[in-house]
Amino acid sequence: MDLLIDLIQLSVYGVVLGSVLALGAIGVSMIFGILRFAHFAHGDLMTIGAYVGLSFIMITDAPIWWALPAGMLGAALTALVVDQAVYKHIRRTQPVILLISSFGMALVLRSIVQIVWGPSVQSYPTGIQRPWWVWEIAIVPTHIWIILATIVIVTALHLFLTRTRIGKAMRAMSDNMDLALVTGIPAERVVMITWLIGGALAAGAGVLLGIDSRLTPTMGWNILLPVFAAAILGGIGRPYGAIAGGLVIGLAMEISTLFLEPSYKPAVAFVIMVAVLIVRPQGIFKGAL
Amino acid sequence: MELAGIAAYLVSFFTFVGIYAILALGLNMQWGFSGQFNIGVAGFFAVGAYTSAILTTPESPWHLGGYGMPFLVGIVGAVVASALLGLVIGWITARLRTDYLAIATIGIAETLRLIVANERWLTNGVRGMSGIERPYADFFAALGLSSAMGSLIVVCAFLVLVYFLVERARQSPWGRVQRAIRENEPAAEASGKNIGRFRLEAFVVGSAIMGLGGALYAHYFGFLSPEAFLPLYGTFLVWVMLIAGGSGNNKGALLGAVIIWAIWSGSEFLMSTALPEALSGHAGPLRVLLIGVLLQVILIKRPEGLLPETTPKTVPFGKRD
Amino acid sequence: MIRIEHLTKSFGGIHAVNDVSFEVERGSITGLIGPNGAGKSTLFNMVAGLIRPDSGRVWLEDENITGRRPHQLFHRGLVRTFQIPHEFTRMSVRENLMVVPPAQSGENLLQSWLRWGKVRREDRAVLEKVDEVLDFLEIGHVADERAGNLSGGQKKLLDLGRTMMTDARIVLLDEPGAGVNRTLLGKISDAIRRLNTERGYTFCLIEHDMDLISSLCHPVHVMANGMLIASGSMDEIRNNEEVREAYLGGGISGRMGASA
Amino acid sequence: MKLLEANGIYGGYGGADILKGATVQVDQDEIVVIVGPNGAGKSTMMKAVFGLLHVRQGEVLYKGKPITNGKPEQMVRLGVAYVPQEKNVFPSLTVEENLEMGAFLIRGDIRPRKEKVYEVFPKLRERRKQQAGLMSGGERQMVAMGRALMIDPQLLMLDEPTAGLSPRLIDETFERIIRIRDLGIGVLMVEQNAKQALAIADRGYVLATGTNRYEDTGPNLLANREVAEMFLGG
Repeated sequence: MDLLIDLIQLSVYGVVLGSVLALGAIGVSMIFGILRFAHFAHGDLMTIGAYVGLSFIMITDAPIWWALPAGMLGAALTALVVDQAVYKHIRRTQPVILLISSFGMALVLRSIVQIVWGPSVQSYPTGIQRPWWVWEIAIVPTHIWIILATIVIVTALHLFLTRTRIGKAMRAMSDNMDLALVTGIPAERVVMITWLIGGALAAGAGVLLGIDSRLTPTMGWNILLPVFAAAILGGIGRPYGAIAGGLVIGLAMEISTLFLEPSYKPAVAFVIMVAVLIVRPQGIFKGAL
Repeated sequence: MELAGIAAYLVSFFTFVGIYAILALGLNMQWGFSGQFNIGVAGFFAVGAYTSAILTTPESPWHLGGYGMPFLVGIVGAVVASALLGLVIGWITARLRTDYLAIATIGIAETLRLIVANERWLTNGVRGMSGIERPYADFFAALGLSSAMGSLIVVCAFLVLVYFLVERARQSPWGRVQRAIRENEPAAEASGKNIGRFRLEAFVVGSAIMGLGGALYAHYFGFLSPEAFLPLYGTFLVWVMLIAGGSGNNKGALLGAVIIWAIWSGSEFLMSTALPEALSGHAGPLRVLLIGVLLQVILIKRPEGLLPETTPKTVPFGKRD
Repeated sequence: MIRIEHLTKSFGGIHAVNDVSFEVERGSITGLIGPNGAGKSTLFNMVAGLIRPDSGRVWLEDENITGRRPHQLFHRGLVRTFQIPHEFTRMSVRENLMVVPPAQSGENLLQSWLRWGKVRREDRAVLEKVDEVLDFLEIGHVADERAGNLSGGQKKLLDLGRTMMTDARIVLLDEPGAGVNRTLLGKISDAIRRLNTERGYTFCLIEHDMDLISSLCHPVHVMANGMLIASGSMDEIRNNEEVREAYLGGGISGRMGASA
Repeated sequence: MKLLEANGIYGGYGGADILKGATVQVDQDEIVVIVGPNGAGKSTMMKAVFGLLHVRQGEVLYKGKPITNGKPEQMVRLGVAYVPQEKNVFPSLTVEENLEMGAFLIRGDIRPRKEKVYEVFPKLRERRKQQAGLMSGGERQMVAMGRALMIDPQLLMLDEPTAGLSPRLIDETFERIIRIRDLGIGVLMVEQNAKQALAIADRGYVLATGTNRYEDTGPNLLANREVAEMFLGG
């Protein structure tokens, strides 16, 4: 009985973590779909988003949830600047050069975070969280809000991709870059918008993660591996798969704490990812942008 | 600074350069020759370092050990352990495309770091392993040399050996096949080459060399903790060295190690003296920023590095007109 | 020498190759022609071990080689070239050829480290062979050039040169004349003929250039819609009404499948 | 003034030139077909005209204005639409979305344009919510041509529009191309089904090894014994 309660309790945590991972993985997947490389600085974009959001509510004294749009804007602009300053110039070379560059960019972003906000641990003023008890399961209000925020962001993204001209153009580019070019779709503009959205989603993940736990300069890097695992599980380049991937990885990571040290959570994500790569190098879920 | 201080600094400087040059040569084997993307260098580095440390240290209540093996056994153990790790990873990732290999290697490196940090029975966790000796110190003392100087000589000796092996590998038919596979896989396969075998060999040998670098580091530094194997030190600097120097070119790997380590350690000195007070607390991140930006500049302006890859002198006699 | 038996391959329900059988005789230059999408390349790729057939067999002498990987076929004496030349881009022309010879002891890393003298001796022998091949193909003047900088026709010659670096005597040529100018085309077809008559090579080639086919190949097999529709000498083929229809289009139904 | 002129074009994919002085001209209201053996440079010529390939020498004129080595986007703005040979639809997008992508550069209401395409291809209206990737080859070809028509082009360039289609669908496709021409659109296409294509063509070019060999009206080329020989050599 206790085990069952533990399991349900951990599942709740798993869905919360999975929401955060999904937001990150969608961005990774979208960037891969259009630019064809694994973006290693994605975790650090999350970190930037979390800190910008925190600064915004600290400075303006706004309610905590205002951190979400503020952080998303900050990270979206950061991603755009990084792309225009660096990635743009090496986009025509091999994708692997972009991979190396983004690995370096991860460290650049992290050191900027350390310089601007300092190395110490910070946290969002969530106040005292009094959990609601459902049966013997504790449900913390912020967790509900995190899941709701994720649903809102994902729905907005879905509407953007399926209803707007530019969203459809993004899907078209990820389908077939050459055809998009001869159709007259302005590739550079679509790439810029991809970075804005990818950055915003990363920040969404970062702020929610920051609200759920604490902020450190390495928070994004530490969660990058599970994010990649979620993106690969969902079939990299396929954002809707990334949502499912995020939930599976999130649940697996939390439930693993029943029998493993919690610090091994990222390793659990990694093991699942390797298993997926061995069995199905294309990822598990089928779908498309 | 006094002369003796400068001399001591230079000894330590070149010892680090030597260790990093060994790592860069190992990476060159994997990336430069064979085109395999490993950003988990820190993992192989760590396995080598801890293996040698555990094999050679006297008994300690804090971690596995007490075998008290000789130095060379530690080195061999480190090489074998990291080669085995390379074998397993290379075998798993053989069929994967570059991006997945990158993610998988960083995953294994981070997982190893978690193990090192958490399995205290094995490594004493974050408190680290201390008291790793320089078993060659007595020998050099007998020659009237300091143990630091001894470390430099030992590291240089291994560096010469590694350079010799890697450069010969590059010039050999084996290296030729590696480059052929990197350039055009279907054509290499149509030329009868077993691509899987060659790939794996380059990955394993590269991993073994990284393990050797780890072991030398352990004995020189005398203390190991998970901190040393953060991706920044263990992987990122090595990559910047190879890219800056010129991947595919072993001399480039050496040159990159010297230049980047000079910038890296020089920036520490510079920032400790020249930084305005308001920023003095940020010297660490500023240095990382500097190297990170440097990498971007190299990738944009000179992606083939300072010394681009050259064609090995395959012609021992000149029949050409 | 090569016997193809009832090879069949479908992609997404469409028969790219449909029950094709024929034989490549020892010492022949066998041509394979047909309109785009006839299934020639698919057939080729099945023989060369890049695509697994749905059914049917490929025999080399008396050995069943169906589904063998290209590097395994190589060691049984069967090599191929590519429609688009596959050079080792950033390696010199000379190195491109030096890669090929099998069983170089220096391909073993330990041998390279420990027995450098032997490795170098072998390399010298390989080099002599390389120079001979370069002379034969008359591309010695670009020996130190990066292969990526060669013209399309020179790359085709280099591709042919790679097959000459082996002991293989059966060569599959995928459109040796595609995108090559007249002068070089003459050189290529000359090289093929000389390899055939002077050195006993057996060739099977796909080609669209009818001049090349009619001057070199006997017999010629014609494919359309994934099926073999005619075989014989070039003259017989030329007077075959079905072939004429297939090439000019219109008459043949269900012209579907993978493009050539 | 010709709608499109590409005169004495030299170019290729790096390395040696594939096109060696080829020339193609198209008027309004005419179907122009390029035929010739494989490797003759037919598709290469289309790409060179559309700015997908570097033209090393020669000039491309649109309504008398030079557009040599223009960007594809620029060509679309001028009213030139191009349908590549393979992979010419966005598979994960619906039919309707594919059409909308065709009109990406058009400001304002695109519904009348969609209606116009649905009139030419009524089947697409029925299938407008279907993913293009799940459609048959013939239907995909309709989507691709419909997508190109969305810019209301004055010139439509088709690279082997009947490749991989069954004879019945080939006939249908050619009929549709005639209807498109009758809308006042110039059509330039490359075809392997030379006989049928020449039969509907107003003019035709025979290309071989990157240069023009023959140029005449479609029926005349069809009747030309030498042209027929070219496909079988000799």
